[in-house]
Amino acid sequence: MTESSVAIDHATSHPALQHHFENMEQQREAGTIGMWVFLVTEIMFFGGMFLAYTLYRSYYPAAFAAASNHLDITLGAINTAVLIVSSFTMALAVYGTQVGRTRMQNICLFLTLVLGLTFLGIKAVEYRSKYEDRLIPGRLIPGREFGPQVAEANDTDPHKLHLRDGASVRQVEMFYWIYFAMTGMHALHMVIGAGLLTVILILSLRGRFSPEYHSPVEISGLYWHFVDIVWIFLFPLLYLLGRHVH
Amino acid sequence: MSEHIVPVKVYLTIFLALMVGTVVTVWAAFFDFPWRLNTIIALTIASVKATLVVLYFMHVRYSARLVWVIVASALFWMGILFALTLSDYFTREWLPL
Amino acid sequence: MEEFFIPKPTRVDYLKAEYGLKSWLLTRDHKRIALLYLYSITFFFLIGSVYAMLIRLELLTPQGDLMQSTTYNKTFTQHGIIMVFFFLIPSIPATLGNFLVPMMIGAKDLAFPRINLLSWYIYLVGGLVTIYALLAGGVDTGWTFYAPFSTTFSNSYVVATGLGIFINGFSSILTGLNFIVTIHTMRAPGMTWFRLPLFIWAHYATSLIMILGTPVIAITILLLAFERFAGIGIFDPAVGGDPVLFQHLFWFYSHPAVYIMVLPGMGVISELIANFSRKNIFGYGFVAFSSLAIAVFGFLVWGHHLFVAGQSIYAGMIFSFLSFAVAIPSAIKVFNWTATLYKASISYETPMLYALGFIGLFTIGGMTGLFLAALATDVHLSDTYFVVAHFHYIMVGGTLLAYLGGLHYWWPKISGRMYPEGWGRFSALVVFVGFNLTFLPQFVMGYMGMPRRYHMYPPEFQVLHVLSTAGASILGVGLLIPVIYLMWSMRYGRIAEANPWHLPGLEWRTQSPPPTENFDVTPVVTWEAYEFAPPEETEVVGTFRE
Amino acid sequence: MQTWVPFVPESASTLSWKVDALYFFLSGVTIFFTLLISGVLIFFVLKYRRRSLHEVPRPVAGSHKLETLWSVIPFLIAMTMFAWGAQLYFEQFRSPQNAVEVYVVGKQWMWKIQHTTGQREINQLHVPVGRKVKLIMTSEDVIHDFFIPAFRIKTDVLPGRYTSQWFEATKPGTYHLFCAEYCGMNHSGMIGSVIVMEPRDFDNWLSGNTNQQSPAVAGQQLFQTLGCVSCHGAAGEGGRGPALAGLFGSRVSLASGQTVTADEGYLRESIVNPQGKLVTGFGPIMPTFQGQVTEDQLVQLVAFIKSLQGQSSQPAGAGTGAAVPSPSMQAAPIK
Repeated sequence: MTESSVAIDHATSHPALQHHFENMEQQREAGTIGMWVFLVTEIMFFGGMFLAYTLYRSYYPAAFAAASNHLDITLGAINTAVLIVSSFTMALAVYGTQVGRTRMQNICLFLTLVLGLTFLGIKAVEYRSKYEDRLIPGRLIPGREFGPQVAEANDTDPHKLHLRDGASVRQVEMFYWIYFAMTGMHALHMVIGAGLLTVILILSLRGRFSPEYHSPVEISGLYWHFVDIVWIFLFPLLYLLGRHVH
Repeated sequence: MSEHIVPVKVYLTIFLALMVGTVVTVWAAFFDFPWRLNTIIALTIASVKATLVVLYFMHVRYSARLVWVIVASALFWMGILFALTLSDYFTREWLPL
Repeated sequence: MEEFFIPKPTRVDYLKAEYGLKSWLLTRDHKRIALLYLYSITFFFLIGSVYAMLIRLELLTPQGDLMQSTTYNKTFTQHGIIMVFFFLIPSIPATLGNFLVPMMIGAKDLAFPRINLLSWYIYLVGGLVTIYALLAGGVDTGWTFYAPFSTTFSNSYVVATGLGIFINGFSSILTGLNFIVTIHTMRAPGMTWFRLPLFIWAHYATSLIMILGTPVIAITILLLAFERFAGIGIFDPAVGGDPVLFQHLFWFYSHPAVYIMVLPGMGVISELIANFSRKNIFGYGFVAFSSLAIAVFGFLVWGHHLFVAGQSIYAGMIFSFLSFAVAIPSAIKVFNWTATLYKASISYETPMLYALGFIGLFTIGGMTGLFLAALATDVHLSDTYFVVAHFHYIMVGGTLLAYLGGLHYWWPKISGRMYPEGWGRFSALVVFVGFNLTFLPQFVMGYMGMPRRYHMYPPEFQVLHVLSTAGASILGVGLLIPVIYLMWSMRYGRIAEANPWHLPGLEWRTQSPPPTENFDVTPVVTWEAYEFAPPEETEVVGTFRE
Repeated sequence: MQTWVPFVPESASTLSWKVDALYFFLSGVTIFFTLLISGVLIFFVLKYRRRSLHEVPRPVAGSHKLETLWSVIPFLIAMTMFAWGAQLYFEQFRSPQNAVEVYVVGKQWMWKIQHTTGQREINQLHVPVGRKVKLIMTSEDVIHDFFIPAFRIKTDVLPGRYTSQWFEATKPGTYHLFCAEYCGMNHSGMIGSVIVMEPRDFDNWLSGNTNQQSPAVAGQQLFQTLGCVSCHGAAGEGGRGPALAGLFGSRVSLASGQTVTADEGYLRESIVNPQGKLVTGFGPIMPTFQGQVTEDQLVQLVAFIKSLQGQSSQPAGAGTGAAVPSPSMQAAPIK
């Protein structure tokens, strides 16, 4: 008896309602809170690295400034802008789903994905130049250990490391390790985000979402914005601080 | 709990503010400010940008109290991690060997 | 008893809902996942116990005559890693918590059933990677992985083990996330926060620690692994790093992790004390909030592991102060449990014996923690057997006893069968005696100056070590008995009623074992937690009364 | 073993009985509360056992008065323990003036010990009774821990920096020395003995083997060969780099605006990471010596710089070991 009545309950509701939820509202709330709780773990995850950064920057200020100045500020700034635009389009995609403007929703999701991939592309270009300057720390790349050329006093070769204030190559390596750990972890999150967006985009093109059922888009948006926020902090910490001593 | 729909105009304003913030922070980085102002300026701008994203793009401004609590607790625990760890590093010199 | 309930399960229970291996490996039912966890953590517990026995056997004599130093070092390391990460942390939350959190709040399942299953698979992968590391050659860094020994000097499988622990961390995070969302959004109508059983409060607090602490150990282990295989790093002073930073990051998680292990145990004990004395918990609100207080304060005290590690002595004083503060909520719990028994109606079934044992041992475990929170005594005691004894009183005397108590208590609900009561009481007694004999001597030898992690030791400690080994043998027997009779009772035990203990909690208002969806209709809660009415008046949500 | 107390190790330093006192207090409180809780528990369990199947006791809501009582009392007890422990801890870690100094270098799996006279020993530490002894410790590889149970002291010995601890032995005898931080394969073999001698015997022992160079003298030679003289001056009078004479123990103002005390840790850090704590008025021109000098050599350099006290800045009576003026050490026979 009761079995069928439960079934009827669910039959009258939205097809996307999972069996163990009472209604769509509960399901949406669970999803949103779930994502927020997950973002808390992400914040703590990056927190450990931010702490290490803070500590070693105060230990080795000269080396961190020198190493930071070796990063490409133009590419870094462009990437920041790219991510901000992608966050904007993501917000619009959520808006589009909320109000039922499917075309806007699909286009914005697509743009977000493209911008995300652009970010990763630019990041790859940056990594490549670090590889060429032998700035990948330690034995991370087998056969190509950390070993940048150190510039002499009047040498302006941008591929060489311009050590000043007695900073040592060892300390620069520490900066690059933190740089690669943080940006690498961030890039990994971007890759996961891009994967997530691809799935959402496909579902969206199949017309799976509507103003009544849009929480997957919203939740993916939360994740995407979070990854953006991490970069908003990484950019000044890694690229900008110490720039003025040049 | 009916959900709040943020108008496009708000998104656009926030987006422009974020872009302006980015330009300002890059521009400010090349000036040699006294003391540690460079760091403070960069981090303040970054925090403002992050707050805007959280409040508007992530809808926290319009969300249930629980979401506020979750966001606040994340910041609080980050604060614990930093404050107590640094309390060690910043007081090590106080007592000579 | 016959006049009480006539159990006539009318619906297929979750064990018989589907058959075949696939129905288990792809299940999304929180109860089945709890059983999957139960089997896997028992497996890891047995591995960890074998290591424990090897340690105790080696320490019978002062010379290292049973094994080589390297082997001994690997043995205690692997004992710690397996027991901490693969038994204690998931023990109560992933089995009893998984099974009961939805049932106790009147939900059909956890909020994210698929993520729940995923968390078990992640646990399994993490466990297999770790077992691979153990088989390939083992790891000898101590479960604490202190740098730079682990990053640069150890010649064992640090990266593989670290990877296993890293993977396993996500299982813990996902479980915590699932609990928090479930408790927030899935409570049945009428189930207000202050009607929640204290088991739920404890699990909520535990989940907070899981999601806030675990990511930090994850990134720390990851950095450690990179440091080791790529020769770069932030922990080894040889490359300009600071080894104390590793200890800060490690204990930021690993101290709260102690509360991940013991808080759910406290939740179980609150249930047992209330239910076997048929009385509401004295000071419910205080016990509930003390769980949250422990979760929050637990994050403020990690520096007490670093009092002699080269940490600033001023930071040491801050951490010492905060460590004493965290003792208060634990004390509140103990006092309230004791007060609950006043003018109660107490019965002495096996779970209650475990609960009473827990209170005694946890009191000793907690109070000896004060010796280590007090700065001056910690200088002498840290890294001695006193520490070993102290945390075993919390982990074994606390968590393991609570786990066993809870397992017996909910066994009729989980398996639909009763365990043999006589054997249960007997083994509870054996465990209690064996445990105390194992670890009381260790307090003594700790103060006498016996350092931990010593393969060979000065002969004056031998008497105490022999006592400890004798106790461990008794403890081993005491733990083996339940494993045997619980497995036996799954098939041959007496069929359990829906509510064999005559209790008001929601999990007892449905049949044993429960159907897949737990309740036929979503229950509407109109009673407070632990509201004992005469048995006949207990309203039933399940269908077995037809 | 005159004052033997069961379950308590031998007590042989000025601090050890103070730690024992706190330990006894803590044990008393623990035993009291354990007995109290178990007693009440057993009493209730027996008295209020279930007498009939349908018995339902009257619910009790709880009591704010009681809750306050059993929160406040434990809190007060805990704060007493905290204050007591903290005060004693401070005493344990505040190095005394005029102590005999001993340099300890840990490595897998041995303790290398050097006295300021140049006497070296391994896994043994000879000290005089009744004099304060300060250990300045570092490690060549992993973290170790220098633990002397009879003195109730223990401190980690870290690679890459100095830690210190002190004691004043009260009883001649031989005591255990343990490594108390797990350090790898032969951790349990990294043990030794502390031999406490009467001052006269100790002085004899110290002068027994005199063909070794004192660390300060060895440090002076290193100071020349490493080229430190070109900036800091042959006698540490300074130049392009800060003056070193009279530096030890003084307050140094840093370019960052902070002020630090020039202790052994500061001297060591300034050699391996010169930019970490730049002195006001000096450019960041000094290269790092990390990896170029061993821990033993660092000890020698530090000992040399410490010996440069006052204007005349000669390593006190070149060749003797009385590098640091300490009343007890001056009594030691000079070669």
